[in-house]
Amino acid sequence: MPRKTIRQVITETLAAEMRRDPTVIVMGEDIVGGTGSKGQLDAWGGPFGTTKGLIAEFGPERVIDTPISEAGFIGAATGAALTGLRPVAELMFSDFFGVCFDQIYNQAAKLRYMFGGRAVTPLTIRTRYGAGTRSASQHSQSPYSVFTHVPGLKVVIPTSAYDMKGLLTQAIRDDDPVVVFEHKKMYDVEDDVPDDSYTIPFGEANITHEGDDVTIVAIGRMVLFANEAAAKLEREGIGCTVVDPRTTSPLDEDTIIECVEDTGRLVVVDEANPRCSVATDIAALVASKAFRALKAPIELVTAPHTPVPYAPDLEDAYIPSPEKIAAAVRRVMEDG
Amino acid sequence: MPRKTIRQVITETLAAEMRRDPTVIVMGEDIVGGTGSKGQLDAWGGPFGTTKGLIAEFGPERVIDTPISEAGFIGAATGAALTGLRPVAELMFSDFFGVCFDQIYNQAAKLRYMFGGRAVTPLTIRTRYGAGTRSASQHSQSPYSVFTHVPGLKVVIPTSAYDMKGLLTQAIRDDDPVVVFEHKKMYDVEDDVPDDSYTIPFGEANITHEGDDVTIVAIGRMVLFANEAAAKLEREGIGCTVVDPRTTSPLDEDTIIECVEDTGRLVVVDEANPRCSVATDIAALVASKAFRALKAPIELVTAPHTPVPYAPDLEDAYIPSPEKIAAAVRRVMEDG
Amino acid sequence: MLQLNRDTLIEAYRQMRTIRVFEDRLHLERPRGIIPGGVHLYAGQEAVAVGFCMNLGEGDYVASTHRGHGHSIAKGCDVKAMMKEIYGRQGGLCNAKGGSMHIADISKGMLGANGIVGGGPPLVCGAALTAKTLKTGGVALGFIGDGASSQGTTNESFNLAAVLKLPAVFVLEDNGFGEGTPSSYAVAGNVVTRAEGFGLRTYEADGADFFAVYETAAEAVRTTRAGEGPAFVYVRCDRFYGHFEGDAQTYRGPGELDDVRQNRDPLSLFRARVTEAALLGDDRLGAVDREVATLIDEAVEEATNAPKPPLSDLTKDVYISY
Amino acid sequence: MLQLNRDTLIEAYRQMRTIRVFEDRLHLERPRGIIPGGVHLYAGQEAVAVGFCMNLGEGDYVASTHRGHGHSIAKGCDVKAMMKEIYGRQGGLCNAKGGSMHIADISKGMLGANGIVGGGPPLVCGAALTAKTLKTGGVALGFIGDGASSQGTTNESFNLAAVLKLPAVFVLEDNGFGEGTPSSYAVAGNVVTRAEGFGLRTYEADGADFFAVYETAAEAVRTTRAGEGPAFVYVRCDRFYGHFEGDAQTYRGPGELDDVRQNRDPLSLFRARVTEAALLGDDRLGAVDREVATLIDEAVEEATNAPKPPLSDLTKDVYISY
Ligand SMILES: Cc1ncc(C[n+]2csc(CCOP(=O)(O)OP(=O)(O)O)c2C)c(N)n1
Ligand SMILES: Cc1ncc(C[n+]2csc(CCOP(=O)(O)OP(=O)(O)O)c2C)c(N)n1
Ligand SMILES: [Mg+2]
Ligand SMILES: [Mg+2]
Repeated sequence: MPRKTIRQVITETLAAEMRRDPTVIVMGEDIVGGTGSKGQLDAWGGPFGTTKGLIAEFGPERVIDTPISEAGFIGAATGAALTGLRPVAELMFSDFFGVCFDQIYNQAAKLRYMFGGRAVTPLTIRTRYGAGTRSASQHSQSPYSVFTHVPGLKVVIPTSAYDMKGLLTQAIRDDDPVVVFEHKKMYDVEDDVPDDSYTIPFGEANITHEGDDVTIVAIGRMVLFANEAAAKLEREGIGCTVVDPRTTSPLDEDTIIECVEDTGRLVVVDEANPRCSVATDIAALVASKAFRALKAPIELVTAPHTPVPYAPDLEDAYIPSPEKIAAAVRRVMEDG
Repeated sequence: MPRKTIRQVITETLAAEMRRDPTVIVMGEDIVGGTGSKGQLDAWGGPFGTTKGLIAEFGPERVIDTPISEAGFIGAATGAALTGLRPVAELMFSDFFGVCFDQIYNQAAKLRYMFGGRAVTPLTIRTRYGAGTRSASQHSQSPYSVFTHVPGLKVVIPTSAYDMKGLLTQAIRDDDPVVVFEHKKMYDVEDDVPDDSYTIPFGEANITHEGDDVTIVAIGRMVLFANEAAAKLEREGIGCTVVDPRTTSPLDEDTIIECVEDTGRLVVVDEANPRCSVATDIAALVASKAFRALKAPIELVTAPHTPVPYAPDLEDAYIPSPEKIAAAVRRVMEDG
Repeated sequence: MLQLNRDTLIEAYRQMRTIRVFEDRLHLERPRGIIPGGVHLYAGQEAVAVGFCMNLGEGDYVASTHRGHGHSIAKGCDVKAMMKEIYGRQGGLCNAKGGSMHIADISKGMLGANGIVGGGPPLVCGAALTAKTLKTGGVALGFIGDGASSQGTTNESFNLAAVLKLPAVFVLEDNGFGEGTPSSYAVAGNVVTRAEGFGLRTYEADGADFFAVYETAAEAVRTTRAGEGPAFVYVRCDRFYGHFEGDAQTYRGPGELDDVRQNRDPLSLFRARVTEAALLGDDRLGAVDREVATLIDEAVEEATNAPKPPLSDLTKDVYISY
Repeated sequence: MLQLNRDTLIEAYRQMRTIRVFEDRLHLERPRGIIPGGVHLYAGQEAVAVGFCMNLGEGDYVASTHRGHGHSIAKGCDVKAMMKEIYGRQGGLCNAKGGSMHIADISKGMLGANGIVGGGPPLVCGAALTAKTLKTGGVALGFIGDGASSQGTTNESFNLAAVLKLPAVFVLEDNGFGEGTPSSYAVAGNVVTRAEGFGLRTYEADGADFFAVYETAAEAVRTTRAGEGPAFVYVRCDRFYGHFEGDAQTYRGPGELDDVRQNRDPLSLFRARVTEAALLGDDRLGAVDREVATLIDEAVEEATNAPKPPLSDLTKDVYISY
């Protein structure tokens, strides 16, 4: 099977879905780059090159560079979805949700419900999250808990190229509004990805490591760190099951509960801020639905309650590390 | 001691702080009403009359009707706070945070941190939340978890007139950005309130009912419902301690933990949507820091994962009720 | 005016009259306590909704505001289902989930009232983008209040529509107030100049005069449909009731409201014009009045008696699949 | 031009030169891997920052953009502390918390670069509101990119400033591009017309010409300070480097960049003008060049050698009290 990076797979998936369905369009800021200029078209393909090449195949009617107006164009994508297109809008960084969230959470997410089920909004929003790029407080956040909080949205956080292809394909074909989070530091993650299209259903977690002692539920990039920690702990004789929920809304509660019932211990790892987070959501789920299985307090390994700092050492200290995850696992092992 | 409603106390507190400190200003949409019209000034005093009378005493330079531009005027309040004023901005309904959240979460909340501690942003945002007014999906929400998630913000949810006065006074005098949530159905809540000014420190929970069997942590209007449930359960022989955190950021973790250590059982009540909520936040806190004290699974009583519906019966079913709270308490009693 | 045949005139009158009676009736019913939620009434602005929507077809779209009853009726929403919606009953156009502020019927091209001021214009761009991309020949039209002209989304949408050359028409209904705040205070400068600055083709019309609105609408819609890019129409008009039911309108000057009701009532002006020109007689118009009265009576009656939605509806229609 | 005395001219040149050398140097240093984060360089637009900020005093405010080095230097931020900030070191102007995109010094009236396009204009309104409310006589000035003109916040701020008659000046620096997208594509219509529509007093100046900028700035700031309400200035200018360091600028036409660098360099043009007019000689200017070179050398040297911040800083300064 061919090896592909997450970056490649995104472009490939967008192209495949655009070929398959003429109502699929993509839009965003500089997703082409150079539209209307005297220089080269496709100068950017987005700031991470994920949409590069689409303009050549699909043209400016379906690959649309927008003005810097997230509320305007994400709202337009919503309105287009409501009336027969299947738009994929790119919110360059999820940190920018604050300028356009009304169109996402009060409009796209709620139209179907408010209209009594008589509306369909097949909108996909692709966006980026995550710290580690030395980009400071307004370009490094992971606000997926805010999206997960909102009824009507589906929230997808793929952690491998294989998953990205299956989940992004599902997102585009899905008739509900879906937000796909891409980690800025994971575009070069590479794995085996079939050339043919496939979908991965939402709400099905993936077990990326197996072990009997502790369940680690990790979100996004933290799945990679949790796997690293689990490999290390295995050599120490501690067995970890690492659960990658893949989608936080819907959340695969069953798999999480089953794993905790098997291991009796839970560590949740989330690179977002700690309050009212996906980490607390999963901890609360287990504390209410798998309480009897727990042998030890739940450990949460998260960023601190601070913005993301600029200086590299500070930023590295901000992000949960494999070491911190391993330490938390050891604590729950000692604790019961 | 004089009895006052929450509505009265808000106006009284704003007036008192404006008298005390000439840098305090208030601004928002129709907080006066009729500014620049041929009719009466102060025609509205805000949609709930909470700012009525201020214009007469303090004039249009300090009581400012703004255009319908939440990002613009809340950002302006932030900029004013940064440069020497102490603005109190009113976001008419917290449901509207989606049009202005960037100025709140990326600007006001982070300026001090991003600028290395060399900025002070004494901004207060007053806003409204809560279901029950038959106002449907975009005027009935309780998005305080989103604000609580954000480092740099303080989040205050008063549940009595006495608390409103002390907490709002503290909010205005506080040098950090503070968001005060007022429940639309609680403006007529009345209790004893001294005429003189006082502050209630943030991060100090209030125990509104005492009992040995179960701890109920409730947020906002749910404190009233929890007290109702506790009174009823007392007659059934079940003792409840009701904890009103009063502020969700900072959160009085100690009091919550102590109460759970005393009772061994926890029910969390929150009228917001259930995912990544203040309810899950508190449940996670207890599951990680007071796990050994727990005798039964944590119960969460929240709204469902749906927008707020319009029809009265549906909306009533959406909101947690004293009955649902009591049922949850009985479940944790049976469970361990 | 003379270009409109009698059937069209009757249709225009029927629609304006339907809106008027619908709103007048809600004004009376609201204090009785059976209608659960608040309503923002459109009475006084009828010529705008009808004048524009009569220039639209089935394949065209409208996005509305919190003051959406008039736009909804004019765009062909079922009046009885609207009434049931406002009453929060089964058979409501949105299954009693949305109420007054979220009335919509996508099958009619009515993309919804909107509780968010400025929420609609981006959706208009989207519907116009669909029309352009799928080459349906449709246009999308957004009604915008004077207050909403201050919202960032409105101006973002103007620019976006112009950049993408979308078949979109933005109709700014300046009824003098956003809640209790006059547009003369809250809207600086000149909105028509702004729209020009955003590259929109601009028009103006007097909202009390159905014929002026209709003609301007025809021109704005025609040019937009022909691919000339997005248009903007400024319409000065007046609302007869308060911002919401219960608003005492004390922000109005003495006599202001009487004056408006007497001299700027689009229905009276329409009636006077068509009867003076002997295009329609009081008999034809009176017959419409009676039909409309019956329709609204029945709508209220049926809504009052309709069953409430089952509790199981609470968790329905959040997602298509989850 | 003749109104400016030699000291002022020297000062203008020194500041423009400082910005230029600061940015040129970052362009060289960035690939070496010691600077942790990205930088958006201001080279080419120096006359705008300096022309405006020389018309401001200590009590005046500036809010900037992601491309903030020039504005910061012109508003009096310490160049060495700025360099340390960009290097992420102790002694950084923001204690290494903010980096290039958040450089600020409130004590100098510099309210911050901003990572959010359109984030600044509301803050400008706020600072102007402080000046107005406390009657300080100050003005607040916001730099805005052409791309930022499409953001809702920008237009909301125009209206808000006009409604409240704030002492605010908005300077739109149209450098032809927002990232790789030309303003001729993404900005529909005419931004000066827009600003007029929002009730702002409008001005225009050529950003390559320091003297034109300075005079326009003087007039805009003077009238605003005098209480005539908010102003808007459109400045056409050019950036010499890519949007960020690493941007190959392939969206530019062949020869476009050479042409700009050759014919629209504000420093060369300034130098030519003052030497031709015999106001300053190459000796005076050369002395400034040497002083600036030394300053920037020292700044880089000190930044490179400055210690990293202690890990305890991570959780500091989130709140004043918590
Ligand atoms: C984002 C947002 N801000 C504020 C409100 C509250 N609000 C509802 S209607 C209204 C006034 C709107 O005025 P205008 O656009 O002129 O419409 P009109 O009511 O006159 O039809 C306001 C402020 C809201 N619903 N949404
Ligand atoms: C809200 C928001 N949207 C998008 C971006 C990404 N972005 C950063 S700079 C930029 C271009 C800004 O263009 P312009 O305003 O012309 O400023 P210039 O870079 O030319 O100085 C964009 C799109 C952002 N930082 N914030
Ligand atoms: Mg209005
Ligand atoms: Mg630019």
